[in-house]
Amino acid sequence: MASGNDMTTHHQNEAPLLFEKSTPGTCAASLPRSDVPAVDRNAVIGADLLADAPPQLPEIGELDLVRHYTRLSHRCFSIDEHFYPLGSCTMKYNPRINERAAAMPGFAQVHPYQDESDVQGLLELLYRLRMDLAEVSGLAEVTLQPAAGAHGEMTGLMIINAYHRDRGQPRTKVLAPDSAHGTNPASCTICGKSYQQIASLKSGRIDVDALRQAVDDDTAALMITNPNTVGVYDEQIADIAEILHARGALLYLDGANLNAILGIARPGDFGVDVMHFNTHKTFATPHGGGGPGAGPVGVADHLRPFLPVPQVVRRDDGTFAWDEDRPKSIGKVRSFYGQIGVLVRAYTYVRALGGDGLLDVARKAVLNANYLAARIKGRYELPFPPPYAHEFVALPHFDEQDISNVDVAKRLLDFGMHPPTMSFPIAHCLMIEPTETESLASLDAFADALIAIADEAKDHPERIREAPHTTPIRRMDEVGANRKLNVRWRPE
Amino acid sequence: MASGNDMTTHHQNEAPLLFEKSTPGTCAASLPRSDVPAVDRNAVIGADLLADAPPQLPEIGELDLVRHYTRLSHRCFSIDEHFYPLGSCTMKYNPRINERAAAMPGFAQVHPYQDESDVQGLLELLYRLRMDLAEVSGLAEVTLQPAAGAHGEMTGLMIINAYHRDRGQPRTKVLAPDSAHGTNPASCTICGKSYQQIASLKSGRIDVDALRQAVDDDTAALMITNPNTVGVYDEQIADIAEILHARGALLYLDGANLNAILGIARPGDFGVDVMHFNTHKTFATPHGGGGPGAGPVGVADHLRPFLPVPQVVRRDDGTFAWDEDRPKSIGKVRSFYGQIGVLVRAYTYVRALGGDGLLDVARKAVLNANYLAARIKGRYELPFPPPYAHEFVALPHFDEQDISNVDVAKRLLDFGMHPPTMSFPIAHCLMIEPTETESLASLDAFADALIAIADEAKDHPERIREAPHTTPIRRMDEVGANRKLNVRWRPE
Amino acid sequence: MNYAQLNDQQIAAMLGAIGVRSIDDLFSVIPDAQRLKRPLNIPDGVSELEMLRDLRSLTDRNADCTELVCFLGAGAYDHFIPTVVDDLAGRGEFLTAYTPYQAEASQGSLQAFYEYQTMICQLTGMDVANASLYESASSAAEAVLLARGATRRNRVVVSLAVHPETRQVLDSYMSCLTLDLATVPMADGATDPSVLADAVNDDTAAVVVQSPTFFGCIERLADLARIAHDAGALLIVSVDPISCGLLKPPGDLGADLVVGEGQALGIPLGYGGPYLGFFAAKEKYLRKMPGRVVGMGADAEGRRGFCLALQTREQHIRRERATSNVCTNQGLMALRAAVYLAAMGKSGIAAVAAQCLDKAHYAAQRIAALDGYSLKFQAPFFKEFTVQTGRGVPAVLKNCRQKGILAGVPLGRWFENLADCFTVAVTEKRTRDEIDRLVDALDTA
Amino acid sequence: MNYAQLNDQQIAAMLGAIGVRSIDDLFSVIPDAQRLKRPLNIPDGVSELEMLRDLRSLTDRNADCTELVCFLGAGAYDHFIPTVVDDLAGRGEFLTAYTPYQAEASQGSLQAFYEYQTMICQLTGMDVANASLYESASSAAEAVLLARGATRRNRVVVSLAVHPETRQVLDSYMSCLTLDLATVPMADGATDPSVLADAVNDDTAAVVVQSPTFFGCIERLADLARIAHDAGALLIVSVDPISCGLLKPPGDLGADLVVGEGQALGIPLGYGGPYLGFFAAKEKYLRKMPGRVVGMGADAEGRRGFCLALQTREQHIRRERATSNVCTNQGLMALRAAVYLAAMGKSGIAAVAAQCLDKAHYAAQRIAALDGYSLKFQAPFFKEFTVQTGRGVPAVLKNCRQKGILAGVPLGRWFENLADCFTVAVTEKRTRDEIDRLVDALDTA
Ligand SMILES: Cc1ncc(COP(=O)(O)O)c(C=O)c1O
Ligand SMILES: Cc1ncc(COP(=O)(O)O)c(C=O)c1O
Repeated sequence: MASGNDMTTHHQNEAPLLFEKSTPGTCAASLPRSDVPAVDRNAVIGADLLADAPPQLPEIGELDLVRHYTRLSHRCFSIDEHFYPLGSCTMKYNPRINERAAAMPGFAQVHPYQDESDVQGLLELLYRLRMDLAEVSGLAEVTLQPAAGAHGEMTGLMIINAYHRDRGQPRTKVLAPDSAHGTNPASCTICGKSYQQIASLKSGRIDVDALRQAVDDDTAALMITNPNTVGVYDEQIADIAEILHARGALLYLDGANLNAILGIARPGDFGVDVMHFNTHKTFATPHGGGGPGAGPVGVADHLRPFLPVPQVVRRDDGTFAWDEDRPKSIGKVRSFYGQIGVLVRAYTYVRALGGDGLLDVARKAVLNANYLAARIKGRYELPFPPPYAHEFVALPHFDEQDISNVDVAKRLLDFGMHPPTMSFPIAHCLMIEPTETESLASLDAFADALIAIADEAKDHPERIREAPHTTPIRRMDEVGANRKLNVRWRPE
Repeated sequence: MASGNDMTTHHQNEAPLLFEKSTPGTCAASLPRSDVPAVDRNAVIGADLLADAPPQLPEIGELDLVRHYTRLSHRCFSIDEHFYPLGSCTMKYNPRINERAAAMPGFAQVHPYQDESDVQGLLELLYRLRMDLAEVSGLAEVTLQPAAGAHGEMTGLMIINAYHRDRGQPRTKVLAPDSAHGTNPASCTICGKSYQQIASLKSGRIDVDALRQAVDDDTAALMITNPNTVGVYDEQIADIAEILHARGALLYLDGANLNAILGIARPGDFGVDVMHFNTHKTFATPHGGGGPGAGPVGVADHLRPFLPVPQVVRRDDGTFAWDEDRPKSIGKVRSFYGQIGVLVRAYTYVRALGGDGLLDVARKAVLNANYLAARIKGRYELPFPPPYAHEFVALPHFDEQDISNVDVAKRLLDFGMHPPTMSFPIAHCLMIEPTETESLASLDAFADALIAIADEAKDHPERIREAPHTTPIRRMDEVGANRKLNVRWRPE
Repeated sequence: MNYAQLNDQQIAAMLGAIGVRSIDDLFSVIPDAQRLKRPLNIPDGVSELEMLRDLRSLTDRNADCTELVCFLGAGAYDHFIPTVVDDLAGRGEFLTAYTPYQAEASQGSLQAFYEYQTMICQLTGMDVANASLYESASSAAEAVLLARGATRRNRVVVSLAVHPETRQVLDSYMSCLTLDLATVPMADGATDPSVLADAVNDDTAAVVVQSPTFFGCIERLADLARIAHDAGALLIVSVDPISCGLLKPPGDLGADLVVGEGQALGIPLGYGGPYLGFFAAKEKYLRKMPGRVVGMGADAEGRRGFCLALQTREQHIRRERATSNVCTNQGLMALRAAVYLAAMGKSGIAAVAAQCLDKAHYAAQRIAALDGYSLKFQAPFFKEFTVQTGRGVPAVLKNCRQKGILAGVPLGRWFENLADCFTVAVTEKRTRDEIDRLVDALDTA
Repeated sequence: MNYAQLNDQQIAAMLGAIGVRSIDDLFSVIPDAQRLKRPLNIPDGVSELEMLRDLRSLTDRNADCTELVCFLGAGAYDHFIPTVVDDLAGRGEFLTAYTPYQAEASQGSLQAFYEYQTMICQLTGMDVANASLYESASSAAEAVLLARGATRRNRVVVSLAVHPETRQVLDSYMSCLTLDLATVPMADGATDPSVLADAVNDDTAAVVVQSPTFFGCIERLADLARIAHDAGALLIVSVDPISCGLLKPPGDLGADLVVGEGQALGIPLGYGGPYLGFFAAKEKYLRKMPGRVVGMGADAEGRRGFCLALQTREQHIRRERATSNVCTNQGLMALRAAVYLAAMGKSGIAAVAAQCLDKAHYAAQRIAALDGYSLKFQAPFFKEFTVQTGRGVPAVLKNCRQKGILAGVPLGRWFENLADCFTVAVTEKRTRDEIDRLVDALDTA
C-alpha cells in the first residue's frame, strides 16, 4: 500500500491481489457451530474421494476484504460516475429502484422448483413483461428465456432452423450485412449455419441488389440491425423483408438498437419474423462489468410453435403457470426460466416509464446523438450523412500526426469520460451513443473534450499518443500480455 | 468536468456544486399524481402565509444526482478504503451486518409514537443493550437516550447536578486533567459548572496531589478519561475515586477509551459514579462523516433516581415498556428515546462478538498500539513510557527542517493513509490509535510510511512541507477560508 | 464473529517486536483489585447467520409502517424517501469517514455539507446554517443558549404550542443554568399573541415558537417576531422543513434563529432516531452558532476547496468557552437530507408540500363530517390537525389499529384538557383510499 | 418516471444546433408505412412510490425462502451469503461498468475477474478458467462444442445422472449441428462405468458427467476419466463448487473441462437466474475456451496491469470463426462469487462443505428411519440425496409445504420410473431443528 511511488494519488496505489494479502487463519465469514453430529468422512465418502486439503483459497479478514473491493471499485469507470457513450451498448442510466426491485425477497429468495402457486406474483410479472415486449416489438409472442443478446440470436436461429425443417426445407445459409455485430456470425456458427456477408452502401444502408442476388432457396434468414450499427435507419427494411419472404427466407432483427425506435416503429410492423431484445441496453438493466443481461426473443405468428419451453402463460382461471406443451419447441436454451432478476429490473423500467415514457426515450436518445454529431462535425469526419438514429460514427482524421482512434479514446480517459466503441463497425472509427439520459452539460463536456483533443493533436500530439496519463495504470501493453499469457495467479 | 487541467486524474476533476449543475425543469424524484381535490390555498391558508415561490433548491436529474454523490464519495478517505488511526476516535471496522440490521423495516420503519405493543422486539433489543452496557461498565443502570459522547457528558453532569441538589448541597465546580477532551470543559459550561483544570504528571497520569488540593466542598465531580488520551491507564484511579468520594464529590468517566479495557476492567469496579459510552467508537457504529453516534450513560446505584426518562424496562409479565415514573429524573435530553438506529447497530455488534469477543477486542487493540509504537520508536519521540493502552502519542522531531506534525499528517495522505489525531492532547503531537481490526500488513505499511517520512525529512523536506500532492486538492488554505468566510452558496 | 485479523504467528512476532512475552503483559499496569476476574456476563458471540436470526426474531415482534398505514406525526413523519437517498448516502466512503478535520482527505463530505448548509438556508430563508445538531429539541435548546449569550438576558418564553418533548428538553437544559423558562398559553392551537406580548419583558432573551405548531396550526410568525423584537428578544422558530415548500419561510417573517427536525427530509422513522437537528441563523449570529460549519475557500494552488470554518467556536479549540459542547453531530443524516433535497429540488419540494396540504385537508374535511368528530382548532393548518371526539380517544385509536391503521397521536398524555383529542398527520405518501379507510375506521369506532 | 434530463429550452437550442425544427424531423427517414400510429398499449408510467406499491403487490403473492424452510436443490441451493457480498458486489462502480474493453478504465473489474479465474482454478483443481458464462447448462454445451472442435469428433456421451435440464439444453444446442448425443443409463444414482465404456467409441468427442449427480451421488471420476481418455475423448465434469471444499476436485481426477453452476457461491436463489456458469480447463484448451479471459501484464511504465486476453478467440474479432458467440456474460455474478470465495476463504469453504455433509447425512439417516421412506441409492452423497416413499410424493410434499417446509424436488417430472422419489438438499444454513421439523412433517404426511 505505502508504495515507494510517493507522488501517486491514494486512488492509484497498487491494489495487491487477494492472494498476496492472504493471512493463514483469518476469515471474513463466520458460520454457526454445527448442531448435528459430525459424520465419519472416510466411512460415508471414502478416502479416495476426499480432498487431501481444502482448496487453496485466499484467507482474508472482513475489513481487508472490504478495503480490497472498495479499492477495486475505485479503479473502474462506470455510468454512475462517468459519461459512457459506448456505441451499440446503450449505456443509459441504470435506475436504482430497479436494483431495489430485484432485491425484494419475494423475487430474489425464491427457488426455481417451488410450486407455481408459491410464485404467482412473479409469474404475473413475467407474463406482463412478455406481453409488454410483444407490444413494443409488434411481434406475436416473446420468450424471456435467453440469457443475453447473443444467446437470443442463437435461440432465434434455432427457431428459424426448426421452422425450415418443419416445412421440410432445411436451409443452411444465413446472411448479414458487413456492419453486423460479431455475435451475428458467431451465432450462425454455433447453430451450424454458414454465414455470408452482404455489402453495405456508402449511405450505411444494405445493398439491396447484392442482397437480392445472395438470397436463394438455401437461405434461412437475413440478420439485420435496424437502426444499424452505423446509426442509420434503413428504410428499405420493408422491401428487404419482401425479398426474403418471397424466397421463403426469414428476417431476423438484432434488437440491440431498439432504443432508437421505441414507440415509433415496431419490427413486427416492418416485416421482421424474429428479433432479440437486449434488456441491458434498451431496458436499462445494468451491465455489471460484462453481465448479466437478458435476451428475450420475439417471433411472428408463424414461428410461435418453435419457441422454447416452458412459456409463462395466464390460464383461464386467471392464475399464471409454466406451459411445457409446445410439441414443435426447440426445447430449452438454458436451465430454469431465464435471467429472472434482470427481467424484474426490465419490468420495473418498462412500467415506471410507461408507453409514453418509452416513446420519449427514443426521441431524446435520437436528439442527443444528433446534437453531439452536430457539435463535433467539422472536427471529426462523419462518414455517414445525418440525421442519425441514436448513435453515429466519427473518424478522427489526425493521420498526419500518427494519432489513431485508440489514442483519442485513451486521451478521453484523462477527461474523465469513457471512450466510444472503437473500430466497429468500420475501421478506425469511434462509434458514439450518448443515450437519452445524459444532460446537455455532459454532452457539451464530451464535445468539448473531443474538440480539445483535435486541437491538441496539432500542438501536443505526444500527449495523445502517450495517453492516458491519469488512470491507475498508464497504457496497458495488451500485445505483451497476450504474448506472455498469465491468466491466473499461482504461488511463486 | 472536462477541465482544462488535462493531466489530472479523473478522480480529481472538479466536482461542481449542485447549484452549478441545476437545470430548471429537471427533477430526480417523482410523486404519484394527487388523488384528492386540490384545496384553494388562499382560502385555507391565506395569501400572507403562502410563499411567493418555492424554495430555490437546485434542480437535478437522477443520473446527474447519482454522479454527483458518487464523485463526492470518491473524494473522502474512509475506513472502508484507508487505514484511519485517529487517536481517541477508535476508527475500527464498521461491520456491514450492522447496517443491514439497522435497515430492517421492523427497526427502521417504526414510528416513535406507536404503541408499546407494536414494538416489543425493538424494546427488548434496547433492554438487552441497556443491560449489556451495564455489565460492560460494572455500573448499576444505563440510559440509552443521549445522542453522542458530549451529550452523554452533559447528561452525566445534569445527573451529578441533580444528585448534589437532591442532597441539599448544590456544587458548582468540576475538575478535569489537562489532557481532557475539549467536550469535557464545554459540557461543564453548558451545565453551568465552572471548570478547573488539573495538571498531569510527566508519566501522563493525573497529579494526585494537585487533585487533592483542588477538591473541596464545592466540587461536584472530576471528569477523567481512563485509559486517558495519551494512551496511559491511570492505575491511581481507585485512589482518585476515594479522594473525591471522601469530599462528597463524584467521579465521571469519559468512556471514549473503553475499547482498551473491555472485559478486563470495569469503571464501576474502580470507583466511577457516572460514565458515558461512545457507541461510534467502542461499539463500531459508523462515524458517518461526523455522526450520528450515541452516548449512553451509566451510573452507580445512588444516581439511578436521576436518570433521564423514559427508561426501557421489562415488566413482571415479561413485556417491555417505557417507564416514565422516576420523580427525581433530570427529565429528557432529547426528543423521543435516543439514536435508535445507532443503538441497533451497537446491539448487533455486542451480541455478535459476545463477552469473549469484547475481551479479545481490548487485547488486540492494545497489542496493535504497542506494536506500532515499537515499530516507530527511535524515529519519533514517544513522550510517555510504554506499555500503552489502545493508543499512544508520538512527536515528530524534525524541527531543524521546520517540519510540523501537520506536515507529516498531510504527507501521510500521499501514502493513502489517514493521519492520526493532531495536536491533542499535547502540542505538536500525533495521537495514534490503530484499533484491533487492522491487519499486521496495514500496521506495517503505516509504520513504514512514518519512517519513510522521517527519512524524507532529511532528503526532501519540501515534499513534506508541500504535501499533500495526490489528493483532489492540494493543501487547503484554512486561514484564508476563515478570513473570507463563505459558508453557503448564493447565485452570482 | 470476530473482526480482528491477526493470526497466532503474527501475534507472537508482534509481541517479540514489542519485547513482551504475552498480551497480558501489556495490561500489567492495571492493578489486580481493578480487574474483572470473571468473563463478562454477555452471551457468547454468534455467527452472522445466527445474528440475523436473532434480529429477525426481534423484528418479527414489531409491527412496522410498511405493514400499517401511518397517520402519526407529532415530529416524526412518514414521508416518501426516494431510493437514491439510501443508495447514495449509504456508500461506504461516506458511512465510514470521520469528521472532516483533514480537509484534503474529506473534500467529498465537506462539499456535501456545504451544499446541505446552503439548501437549509434556501428552505428556511435564513442567511447561514450549521452542518447539523442532534435533533430538533436539543437544537432548540442550543438556540436558546445562543440567544442568552447574544442578549445577555436570562429569561426565555416558550409557547405552549411547541412540541411538549421540546419543552421538556428545554426544561432539562435550563435546569442547570440560571435561566427562567416561562410558558405562554395558546389560543386556537397557536401562540396567543396578546399573552405573549405580556410575557415578554426586557430580560427576555428569546421567544420560542413552533410552526406549524404541535397541533398543526400555522403560526403568524410576523406578529410574533414583532413582539419579540420590540422587547429586544430573539425569535426562535422550530419549523417543519416540508412546510417551507409552500409556506413563507420563517426567515422572511422575522425569525432570528430557525431550528427544526430534519427527519422529514429523507430520514426513516426509525422509532425516533437518529434524526437531524438543523440550525439556521441570521448572518450576525454566525460566530455564535453551535456545531460545525463548512466554508469554501481555496487550496495552495488556488483551486476551490472546502474546510471546517470557524473552528475557534468549537470545543476542541475553545474548550469551556466554546459556543457549544457538540462534537459528533449527525453528519450522515445531514447527507441524507442533502441528497433528499437535491433529488426533490425546487419543484419536488413544492409538490410534496402541496400534496400534504391537499391530502390533510381532504382527510380533515371528511373526518369533521363524521358524527362524533370535529376539528379542535380553526386556525389554518398544513399537514397535521387536531381532532376532537366524544367517542373516547383510546378506544377509537385501538379500533383503527385493529384495522391496520395508526390513526393519530393522543394528546391526553401531555394535555389533560385535550384528553378527547388526537392529532392526525397526512403526508404525500397517503392515498385517498388509505384516508377513506381511516375515515371508515373512525366512523365505525 | 422519466430519466431524461433535458428541459424545453435546451431541446430548442439543441434542435437549433442540429439545424432541424423538431425532434420529429430527426425521424423523417422512417417511412410512414413503417410507423406505429398509435401510442404503445402499455400502461402509463408511474412514480417511484406507485412502482414500489406495484412490486409489493406482486411479491405479496410469492412465498419466499425467508419465510419457508428450503430443502430444494437440484441445481439451486439455499446457501448462506455473507452480507459483504451484497454490499461490495452491489457498488455502483461495478454495477454500471461495461465489459472491460478499455483496460486502463477497468483495472478494478479486470483484477476482480482475474482473481475470480484463479479461485475457480483453485476450487476445481484446473489450470485455467474463463471470466464466466451464462449458467451451468449452457456452459456444459459450450464445453461440448470445445471438445468437438478439439477432437474433430461428432459424438457426445452424456450420463443420465446429469441434471435433466442440462441434458435438455445439450439437446437443443446439438439439434442444429451434426452432433450425436448418446445418453448412458446409471447404476445406483451415478454413471454406470461398464455401460459407459461400451458407449464411448472412437468418434466420441466427450463424455459429460455431473458430480455429485442430479441424484446427489458422488461420481467416481477417476474411473470415468480413464474410460473417456482410453477412447481419446475428453471428460467434461459439471461440479458443485461447494463440494470442492471437501471432495477431491475434478482436476485431480482427470477432468479435461470442468463447468458448473456458480449459484451456490454467493448468488441468491432468484427463481433460477441470473446465475453463473463457470468454465475451467486444462491449460492446453486455453486458446479454445469460450468467453472472456483476463490476463495480467504490464502498462507502458512496467507497472502491473490487467486486460482482456486472447480476444482473438472472441466473436468481436473472429466473428464466424470465434470459439463461441458469447458476448455479454455474467460479470457481476462472477464478482459475487469472487467476493464470496474470498470472504469464505480456505477454512470457510471447508467448513461450509463439512456442515453440508454432516447435516445432509443427519437428515438422510433420520428420514431413512421413518416408516415408508428409504434412501433410493447407496452410493456416497454430499449434500443432496434421493428419498423413495410409498406414501405418494405429491401428497408428502404438499403436506410439508403446508407446514412451511419445501421438502424436496419430485423426480416424476423427469423420470417415470422415479415417480416415487424426491431429492432433498441440506445446506449449512439448515438447523437441526429445521431438519427435525422436516422429518416430523414427512412422518405425519
Ligand atoms: C449490435 C449488437 N448485437 C448483438 C450484441 C450482443 O448482445 P449481448 O452482448 O447481450 O450478447 C451486441 C452487444 O454488444 C450488439 O451491440
Ligand atoms: C476523549 C473523548 N471524549 C469525548 C468525546 C466526545 O464524544 P462525541 O464526539 O461522541 O460527542 C470524544 C470524541 O472525539 C473523545 O475523544
